Amino acid sequence: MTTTVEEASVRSSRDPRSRLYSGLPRWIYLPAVIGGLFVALPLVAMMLRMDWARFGVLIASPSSLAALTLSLQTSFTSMLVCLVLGVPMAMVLAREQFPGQRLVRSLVLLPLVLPPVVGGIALLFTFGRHGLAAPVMNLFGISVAFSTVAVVMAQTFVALPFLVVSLEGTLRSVGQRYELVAATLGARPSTVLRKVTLPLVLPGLASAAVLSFARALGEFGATITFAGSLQGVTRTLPLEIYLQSYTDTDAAIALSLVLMFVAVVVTVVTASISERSLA
Amino acid sequence: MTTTVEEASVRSSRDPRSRLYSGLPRWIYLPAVIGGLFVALPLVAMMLRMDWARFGVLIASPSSLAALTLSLQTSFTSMLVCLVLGVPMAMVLAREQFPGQRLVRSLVLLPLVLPPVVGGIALLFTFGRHGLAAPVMNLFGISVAFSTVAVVMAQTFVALPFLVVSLEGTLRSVGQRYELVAATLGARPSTVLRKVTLPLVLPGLASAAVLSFARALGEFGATITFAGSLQGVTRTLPLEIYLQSYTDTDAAIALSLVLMFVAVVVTVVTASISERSLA
Amino acid sequence: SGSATPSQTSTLTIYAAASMQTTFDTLKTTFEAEHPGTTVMLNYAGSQALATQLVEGATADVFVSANDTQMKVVTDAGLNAADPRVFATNQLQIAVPPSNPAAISTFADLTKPEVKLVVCAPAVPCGAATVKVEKATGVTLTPVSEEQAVTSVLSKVQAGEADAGLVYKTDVIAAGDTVTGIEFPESSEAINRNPVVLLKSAPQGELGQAWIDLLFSEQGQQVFADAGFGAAQ
Amino acid sequence: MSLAFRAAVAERGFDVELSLAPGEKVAVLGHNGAGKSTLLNILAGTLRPDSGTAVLGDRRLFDLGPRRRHWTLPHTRGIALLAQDPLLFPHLSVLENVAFGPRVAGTAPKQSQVRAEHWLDEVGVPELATRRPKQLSGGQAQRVAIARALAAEPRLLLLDEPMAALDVAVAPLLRRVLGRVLTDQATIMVTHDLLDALLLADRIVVLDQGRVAESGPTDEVLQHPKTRFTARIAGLNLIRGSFADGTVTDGHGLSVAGTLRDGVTATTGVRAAAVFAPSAVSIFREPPDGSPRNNLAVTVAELEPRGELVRVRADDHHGHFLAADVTLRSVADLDLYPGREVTYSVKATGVTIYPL
Amino acid sequence: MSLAFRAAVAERGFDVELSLAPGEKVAVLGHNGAGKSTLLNILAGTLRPDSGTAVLGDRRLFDLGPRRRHWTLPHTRGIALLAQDPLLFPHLSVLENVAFGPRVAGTAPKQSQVRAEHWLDEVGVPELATRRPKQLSGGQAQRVAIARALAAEPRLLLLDEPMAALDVAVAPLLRRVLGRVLTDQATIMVTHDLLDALLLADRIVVLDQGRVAESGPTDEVLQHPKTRFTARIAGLNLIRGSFADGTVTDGHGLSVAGTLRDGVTATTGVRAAAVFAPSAVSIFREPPDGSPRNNLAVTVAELEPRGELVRVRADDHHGHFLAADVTLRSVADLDLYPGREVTYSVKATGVTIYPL
Ligand SMILES: Nc1ncnc2c1ncn2[C@@H]1O[C@H](COP(=O)(O)OP(=O)(O)OP(=O)(O)O)[C@@H](O)[C@H]1O
Ligand SMILES: Nc1ncnc2c1ncn2[C@@H]1O[C@H](COP(=O)(O)OP(=O)(O)OP(=O)(O)O)[C@@H](O)[C@H]1O
Ligand SMILES: [Mg+2]
Ligand SMILES: [Mg+2]
Repeated sequence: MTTTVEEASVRSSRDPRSRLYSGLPRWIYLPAVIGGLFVALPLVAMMLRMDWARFGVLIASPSSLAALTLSLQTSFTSMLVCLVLGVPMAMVLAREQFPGQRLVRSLVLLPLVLPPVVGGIALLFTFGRHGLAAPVMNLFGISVAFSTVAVVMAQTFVALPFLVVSLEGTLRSVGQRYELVAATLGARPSTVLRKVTLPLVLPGLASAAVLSFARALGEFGATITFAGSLQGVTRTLPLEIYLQSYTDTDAAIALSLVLMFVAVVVTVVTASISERSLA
Repeated sequence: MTTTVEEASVRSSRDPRSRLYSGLPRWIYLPAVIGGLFVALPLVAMMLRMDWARFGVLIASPSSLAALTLSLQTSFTSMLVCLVLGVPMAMVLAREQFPGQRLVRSLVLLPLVLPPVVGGIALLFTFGRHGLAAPVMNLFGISVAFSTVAVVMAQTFVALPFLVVSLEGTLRSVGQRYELVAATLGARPSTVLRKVTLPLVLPGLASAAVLSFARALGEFGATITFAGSLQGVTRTLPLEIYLQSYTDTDAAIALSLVLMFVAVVVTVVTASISERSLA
Repeated sequence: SGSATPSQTSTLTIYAAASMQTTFDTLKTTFEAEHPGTTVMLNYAGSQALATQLVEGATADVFVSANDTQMKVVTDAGLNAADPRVFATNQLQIAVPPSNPAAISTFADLTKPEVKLVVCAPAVPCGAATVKVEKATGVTLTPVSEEQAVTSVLSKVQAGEADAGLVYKTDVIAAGDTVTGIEFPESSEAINRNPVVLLKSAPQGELGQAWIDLLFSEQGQQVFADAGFGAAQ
Repeated sequence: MSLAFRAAVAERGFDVELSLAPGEKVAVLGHNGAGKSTLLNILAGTLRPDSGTAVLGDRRLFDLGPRRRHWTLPHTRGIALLAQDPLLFPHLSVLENVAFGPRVAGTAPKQSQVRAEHWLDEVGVPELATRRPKQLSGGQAQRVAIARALAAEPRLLLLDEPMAALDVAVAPLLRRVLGRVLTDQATIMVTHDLLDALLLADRIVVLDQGRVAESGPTDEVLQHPKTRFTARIAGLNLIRGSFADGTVTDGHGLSVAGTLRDGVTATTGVRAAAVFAPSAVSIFREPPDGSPRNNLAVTVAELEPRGELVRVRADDHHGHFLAADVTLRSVADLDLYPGREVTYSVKATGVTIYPL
Repeated sequence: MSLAFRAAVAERGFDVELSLAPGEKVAVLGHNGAGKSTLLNILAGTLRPDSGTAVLGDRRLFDLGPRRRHWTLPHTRGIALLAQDPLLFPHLSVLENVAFGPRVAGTAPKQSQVRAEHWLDEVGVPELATRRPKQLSGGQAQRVAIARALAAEPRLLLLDEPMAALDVAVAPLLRRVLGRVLTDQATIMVTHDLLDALLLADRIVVLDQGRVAESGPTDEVLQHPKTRFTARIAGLNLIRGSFADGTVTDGHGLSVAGTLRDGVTATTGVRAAAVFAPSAVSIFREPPDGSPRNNLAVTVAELEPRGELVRVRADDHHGHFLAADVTLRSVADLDLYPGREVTYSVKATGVTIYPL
């Protein structure tokens, strides 16, 4: 009797989509579920700890609202800056071959692994009043430290790699064939970029942008170090959460949940949009 | 005379590899280089600020060495845990279709965008002494608070999404065809996994593992919140850097450079290995 | 120029240690009422982060540190317009969860082996104070964690993760009923001083001085006393 | 190893019933999308049908239906599947690839290697043992894939167009290898190629739109197809109708005169098929005045070059598309193009008639 | 628009010289890897050769060499390239795809649309204008791609196997469309298909291993190939040697008797080619005793099915691989397989001889 093996394997057959053989050993679901719980449980725990009766009051305080507004504004701006700088970077990395390309790519990745506080210090060393770029910036009378611009810079610094890495992958997998056809039809490179390349990678571009938006939204360490924490100017939601945690843990949790909620909504919505347009 | 356009376009022709038309408009290099500088300059600034004469002394202090050792140990362990949990998660996400898959995937991504401090709070709420999982953990007499285990958990929490996301992509692009062939040759699912799937995705697996290692290495916020900070037990390199920055900025910079160096070496080496084995 | 001319709007920028948040938010309201047209911008962060920012060229009128060490960083850089003055002091307290599971009542209780104690790392002000107390009393503490910030100590006590933590009295009061504070006489061995200074490059020097004056006024001192601070020196 | 098979996949409009005698080799023919690969995948266990049963030898492969949920996993079936792409494991050497089946079946390393060497020898490439798959040409890789499938000692071997991706120069050699090594191997081979069927299969099954259109011994099906679809696959023109006086007349009044197949007789009114090869057709611009008894007015529909010949398909306005083979030169001389009206002329001796 | 072209790519062993008279349509033939696509890509500007020059009409396309670095970008050349895959922009409608060329050239939207509609009409699919590319069949998509290329009004149109990916049923229709729309269009078309060359091209260029192997008017090249390579592409057997007494004898002593091509004369000792079609060859197991003057002992090398016929290639032990076409049935009856010794028999009247 081989019934045991066979019966077990048909378990998932109630789902009509699973008519194709997945070939996964059954034990693999154990670590997969443990891993899933390990990530999901903490989020559940936070929700359970929340005093939902006070939720509305907590997130509606003037300082919370100011932080939320600032966060959405700066994250959105950072996303735009990431697009402006990151799309060309991804295109050059994906379409050109040059010596040291691998090193450049791994340098671009570095902010992913740098503790954000160190990133903030590095930004101060560069764009601060006595920083590396100070002579140039003074020449033009630009001073960014401790302004909303500094917040955007800090967020861009940590979010840019997300955009570049994921967009480069998309560009490579889409390939260059349509671009070549457009060129032989007489389209100059800028036209090809605008009318062919960008429309083609739109779904990938959207999800890369969202990833960078979400990362900017959660940015804390680099912001507090480089931009400081002034209500309405540089105090974004993560900084507000940090400050609130001194006095009112509930408020901090409430704001964290808001942050998570925004992140999940944005990623799920974009994922479903880009899946649809790929289908 | 159309010489201007033509001459300019041949500029890069000295590189023999660039005989294929890349089709990039020339202006695109401007934002790309600005973006690259934006990421690279802060790193350069940090190096310039470094008092290299003291470098050796600074990174060789007992507390620095203890932190470095601990960081390497815990990051390596976290990488292993990420592999054990993340490979199955990636396989299930890549090979199975189930309702709510998109939501699960975006939940797994959440630690990417959550401020790590919030992640640390969430971990406390879950695995802390009075956390959600406490009843179960007490039953087995497990207590993780203030231990090296807690560091590994915090690092795993933030690093796991990196591994899952990038490995899922690799698994999807490799496809299932070899696995099906192996099954029709009589290999049971576990054998297929061990002898076919894993060897096939090895380059992708390696770079996913490295990414999670690097992310674990840089982890700060969740560690300090969930695990605390005790020399030799829970005080990893980023925590030591933060602490040093109170008293000795030079030491903090020196340690940051060490951290960056480890991250760059690990990523570049893995990238070149996996490129070679793909070629 | 700014403060004397009520018709103009002006902004006073204060870099203040995060531990000042509650008191300064109260004083901000008072100050803005007394100086119509003036907005007080409060940049709260760790004293050390603020000091770094100032040294790296940030522009502010007043710097308020949680301790002398970080004030020294600023004065050593020559950024001060006058000598710093201490407007409030602070003392350590033992913070325990409301249920006080380890039944702590004295400083010596903290050395009991089953007590999970968290303190601040010696590099941060509250940790330095802790070391001073240890030295003075000859008691050696064996904490399970030396945190980087007061908040980290508090959040671990609040979560019940630690049985006791050593933090400032003001932090205990700010945390409300989520922790219980236990005074101990040995804390007088390490009084922490909160200095304030007007900065040389202050765009609003007069307003800044007015803020400093407010800190030392009777009204200001009452606010600090309510929050658990000791009097100015 | 006999096979009894019935399965339906509603989504793909697939519903096939099939049975094989022990050791029989079957060629499955059919248009693109006819369901050939679907059939093989269901047998191999990589696709689960909505309903059906299959028994191979003494073992039930699946039994699915209302309340019946018996389904065995691919690796327990003893059925190997080899497709167009050899899919050699790129991380293993050729020898390790061939030894894969024995190894995962638990055979000792040494013995597995011996068996792998034996099969590499059988397919004629013993010298490739130490190579990596990417160092092989397409034909070499496909031979190794055959060796690998056979080394697993499958009870049933499934071949899905094993030669479709190969150079025309390599296919004949591989066909010969298959002819030799498959002697005692129960096999189902999907092919688009008549020659495969003719040389390698005992039986032909023709699928059309997910159904079995025709099935029988190879020679019989190819020489005397019963459906127009099969005739087209066999490269023949077929007209079905009722027999009368050496002529088959279809429902639209189209008559074709021919000669009765050797050894058969037909009575007037019986259903019969008239079959003729494209090479038996001559094309004229105007109806000719000569001996051929069959002159059909047709409209050229398409021209398909085949080497030096061009196959002309034309609509006879009675629902048939009739093929004729002419030389490249004639296409130019007759100025043939789709839409042109011409006459197909076939001698009665070129038409075979047999009852259905 | 005349073209003068010379380019070399060392890495690919490519070194080709080519010139075209104004308005000429050229078919480029050659084996896989012969360099056909390389030629087109250099012309289109997507690949830069190591050295070479090209002038199209009055414009220099490139001039590369020691110290010479003149290179124009693809979009400035007025050369459109259409490959096997139609590559319609998936985010644009059919009409927008066709209007792409005029639009990027600066034509007004309204006018571009009119021009796009005109070309959709020309290729016979005006009704598809509003569709998305993924709603098209392969043949429809390829027609739209042709319309798109022509709407760009290229000075030179490059076609890289435009019909290779199409169903056999669709190719003839597309060939007809091309025949109509390319009337006044300078074109270079890569093809594997003799019929394309015959119907669409004025001239044939045969590439072999990155070099021009032969070039000339279509009929001349196909009927009287000068190289064995071209003969094989034209589907003919070719033996070169010296002429004597109605016979061509090659360097190894192989003699083939034949008839001189109409209107040519040959003197003894002149270099000549003897050409015969595979269909002129009969195969025997034993040397026959009959009228055919040429009986060649050969060893079967490979069998390649082509419809009902099988092309047999055999080694004559004098360095030639000679093709013969026989029926499927004969393959089985004669038991032909690679390695078998047989005799090829060709009547002298089936062999054409002409001086080289
Ligand atoms: N993965 C799939 N999902 C849904 N339908 C499919 C899938 N694969 C094939 N089909 C459909 O099932 C039917 C049979 O396809 P199948 O691949 O079995 O045909 P085939 O005879 O092998 O064709 P070919 O000669 O092109 O290989 C076709 O209508 C096809 O469109
Ligand atoms: N991207 C490339 N890099 C290097 N060599 C290449 C590349 N593409 C083709 N080649 C080589 O250049 C030579 C000519 O290739 P090309 O693609 O031009 O041949 P082709 O005549 O178009 O063949 P096919 O009929 O297969 O399309 C071949 O030897 C090929 O291996
Ligand atoms: Mg198929
Ligand atoms: Mg090609």
